Amino acid sequence: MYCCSFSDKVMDHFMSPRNVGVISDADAEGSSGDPECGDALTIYIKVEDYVITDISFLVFGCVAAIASSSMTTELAKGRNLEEALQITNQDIADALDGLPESKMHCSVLGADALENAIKNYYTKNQKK
Amino acid sequence: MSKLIYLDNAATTAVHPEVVAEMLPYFTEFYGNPSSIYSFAGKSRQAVDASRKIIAGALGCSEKEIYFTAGGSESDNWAIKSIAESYRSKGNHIITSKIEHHAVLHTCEYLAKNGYEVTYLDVDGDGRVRPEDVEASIRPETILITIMFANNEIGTIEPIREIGRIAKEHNVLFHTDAVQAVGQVPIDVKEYNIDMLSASSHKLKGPKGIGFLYVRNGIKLTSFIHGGGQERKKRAGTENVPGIAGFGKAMEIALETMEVRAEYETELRDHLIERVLAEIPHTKLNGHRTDRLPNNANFSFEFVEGESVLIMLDMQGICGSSGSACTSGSLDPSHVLLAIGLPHEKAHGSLRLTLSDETTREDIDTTVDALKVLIERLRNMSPLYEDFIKNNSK
Amino acid sequence: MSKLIYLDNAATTAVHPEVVAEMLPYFTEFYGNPSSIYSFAGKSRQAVDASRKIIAGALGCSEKEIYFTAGGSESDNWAIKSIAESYRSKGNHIITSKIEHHAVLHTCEYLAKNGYEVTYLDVDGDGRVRPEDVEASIRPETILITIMFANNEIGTIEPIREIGRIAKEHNVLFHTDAVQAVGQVPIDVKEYNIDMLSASSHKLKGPKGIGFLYVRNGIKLTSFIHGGGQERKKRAGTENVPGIAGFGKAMEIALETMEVRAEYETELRDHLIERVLAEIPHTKLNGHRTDRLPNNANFSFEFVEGESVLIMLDMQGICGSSGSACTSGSLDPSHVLLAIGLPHEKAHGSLRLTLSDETTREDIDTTVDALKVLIERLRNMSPLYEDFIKNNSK
Ligand SMILES: Cc1ncc(COP(=O)(O)O)c(C=O)c1O
Ligand SMILES: Cc1ncc(COP(=O)(O)O)c(C=O)c1O
Ligand code: FES
Ligand code: FES
Repeated sequence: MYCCSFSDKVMDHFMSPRNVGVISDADAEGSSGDPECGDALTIYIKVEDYVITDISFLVFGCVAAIASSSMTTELAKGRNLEEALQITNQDIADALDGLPESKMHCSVLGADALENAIKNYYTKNQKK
Repeated sequence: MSKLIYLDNAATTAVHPEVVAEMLPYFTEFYGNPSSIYSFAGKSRQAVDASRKIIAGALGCSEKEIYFTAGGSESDNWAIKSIAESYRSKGNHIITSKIEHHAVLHTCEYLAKNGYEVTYLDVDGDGRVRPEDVEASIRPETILITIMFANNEIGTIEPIREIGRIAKEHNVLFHTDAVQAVGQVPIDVKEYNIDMLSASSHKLKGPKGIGFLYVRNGIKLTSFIHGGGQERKKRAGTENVPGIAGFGKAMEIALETMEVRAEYETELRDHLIERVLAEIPHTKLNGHRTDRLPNNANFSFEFVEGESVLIMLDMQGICGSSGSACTSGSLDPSHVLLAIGLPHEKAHGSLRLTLSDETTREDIDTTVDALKVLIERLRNMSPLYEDFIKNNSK
Repeated sequence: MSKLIYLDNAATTAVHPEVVAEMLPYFTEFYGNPSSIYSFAGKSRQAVDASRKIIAGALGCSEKEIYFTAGGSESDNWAIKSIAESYRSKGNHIITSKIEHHAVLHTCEYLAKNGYEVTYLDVDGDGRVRPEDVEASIRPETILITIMFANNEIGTIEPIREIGRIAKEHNVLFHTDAVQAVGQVPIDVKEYNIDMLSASSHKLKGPKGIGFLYVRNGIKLTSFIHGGGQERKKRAGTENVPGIAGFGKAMEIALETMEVRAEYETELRDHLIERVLAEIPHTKLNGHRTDRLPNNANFSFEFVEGESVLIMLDMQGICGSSGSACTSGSLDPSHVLLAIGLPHEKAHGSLRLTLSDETTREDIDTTVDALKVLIERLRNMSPLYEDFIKNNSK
């Protein structure tokens, strides 16, 4: 993939990703990807009253993967869980002013990890 | 942006100013077609002859054994397809390695679909083909061994002399893709028993779009491009006169400077390797430590992904590569790195830096300093690194 | 020697100074490999894209339908071999003409040795393929019609529109070698129903060693050079960036100037033809009188031999050709002249003069004056002429 095929927003989120790191007392986490294939993402969330009050991520992956992970956390922050579940990879790509055709799948990583984190939250809290 | 630091000389090189000067007259002044019979065209013909002479001299072969092509890929395709076709009655088996350039591998795969059998040899952890493996794979129906002179990704130089000897003893033809080696290391085709050799001008400060195939006298060569009588009727098409003249000049310069250059680049490369291995933890050098091209360093940084490293370097005006240029943009990890035994996720985190004699020590130090910071940044956001730290602190 | 009078623009052209200027930055400044991912290489990629866009615009096709090659011969070989391979299950019959360039003829001969059947159509006395012959030769197993756009020796323009229509009606693919026509006459591949078209840069003031093949979307194309992913994985090899940039510029200039140039050259050519036919007896114009390339004149002078004419012209600084450049140096009379019905001895006495827009009226007059004298000299020493005079005076 060529650097010039990325939007300024993608490059911005790649060079200065938001919400990087681990939330040590996270209420839930969710992962997606496979290091074998060159990508892996974990998203951590803190939830209060079904609203995502804090969110962070760790990612191993390409430019698009890093930028879309960062954007995923930006989109999800402050949303209630049901709204956050609605976030699609297309939303993520759109928020980044688009991704090159061959990099669209990288944004799926973000949507999947977020969904997994939320589902894990539900499972944990149902059990209680 | 500050000065460009170009560390991707294995992908392509800047054309040497003297090479451009050599080419220029053939565009607008002596533009005649070398096949024309009037004296004006003699200038063009002489340029082609002179270049061929320089190149033959460089390889220790005769001028009649050099055929100009449009580049390394064409040379590889021609060599392999030609032997396959000409020697079909003798056999249908070809021996190659798992770390060849795609120009060789994809040609072999094409032949494999058309009734040929191909053995892809494994390499050792340093990326070297074992001569004994070559010998053991030879069958009565083997018609060609094609093993590259030096690998384009990890820089490892193959045991060409031994393979040449084995090929000769068993009366099998031996082709080598020397695209990365020509102009970098001394090559004598007779001494090494090389029957065919591919080269490409743009890897040694010559122009793009011109290469050659050396074919030992006596080998049955089919023509790859049919048509006019150029290149002794074997490769039709009006000669790329400026390209050929430029390639000759580039070869001349490469030969003259080879020793000094190799020494300079080796020292700089070793400085790069030492600093990176010492200052960036969880890093591995790929390829043989010493039997490697003077200008090649290839690293795997654990827990990070290569494209991100490249783009971050790019943001600082540093040009490197992960895998070979032709395959970047694909998500498959390099076949070369997998062949030397790297697991997938490590293969994904590789970086190739290839120097030239214009590279300065300062360039290298700037690059290492930048790498240290950005690898740390990427690791700090990597779940793989996080896991590793967790597991190690237990 | 006085000023060079170059009248062999069908063999090759001087590169336009603006084309050289366009190429230069890509040798030493923006030398990156277009496949590399860093921003520096973006300049090279843009140059390739821009050139492809100009060329696609010139032909009325999409950019994805243009594949860069190393020249006209490669394009011809690729087109024909690819169709032969891809459509083998449909059939094995190819239709071409007797006056094609050797890049087409020898490729067809190669295929004929490998299980294909080839029909070589006759042409009329002006060198034109008869569309009804094309139609009559189509069989159920016909997979390809390949007829050149304009002939390189005698300049005749073929009835491409009619052939395109016939090919389409019969659902047979149509390739045209337009190496002599591109940049000289308007071509719209969609309007003419052309499925594949070959071109070469050095015939239109671009550099040597670069060409393209247009391939209509939807046609099954095999790759001619296997390897890296360049040219949508169909033609491997690091792109000849300066060559491609130069070709684009040459095409742009050719398009802009086409109308004015054609008018100028046609007038000059007609002046040449008129003077030669009027002032040198026993001379014939070869090729169609009006349906010919604006810059081509081809004469047969009875009782003399072409090589001698050429060398005498050369002594006066005038560059012409007899037969095509690729075959000159061979003693066989041109297959094209034989195909239009010239007897061997007349075919031997042919001269091709091809103009450019730099050619002046003075150049033409100087050439005709020189020709008059030298043809007379050669005739005066020719036994054929002696016989003729004797027989006529009886
Ligand atoms: C009609 C025609 N076809 C093909 C070619 C071959 O082109 P190139 O020499 O660029 O390979 C030529 C020129 O020599 C030609 O005139
Ligand atoms: C080892 C090797 N072989 C072949 C090639 C192909 O050469 P070219 O791009 O000039 O066709 C390359 C360079 O890309 C190479 O490194
Ligand atoms: S995350 Fe796999 S390519 Fe982008
Ligand atoms: S006399 Fe010289 S070629 Fe026939």
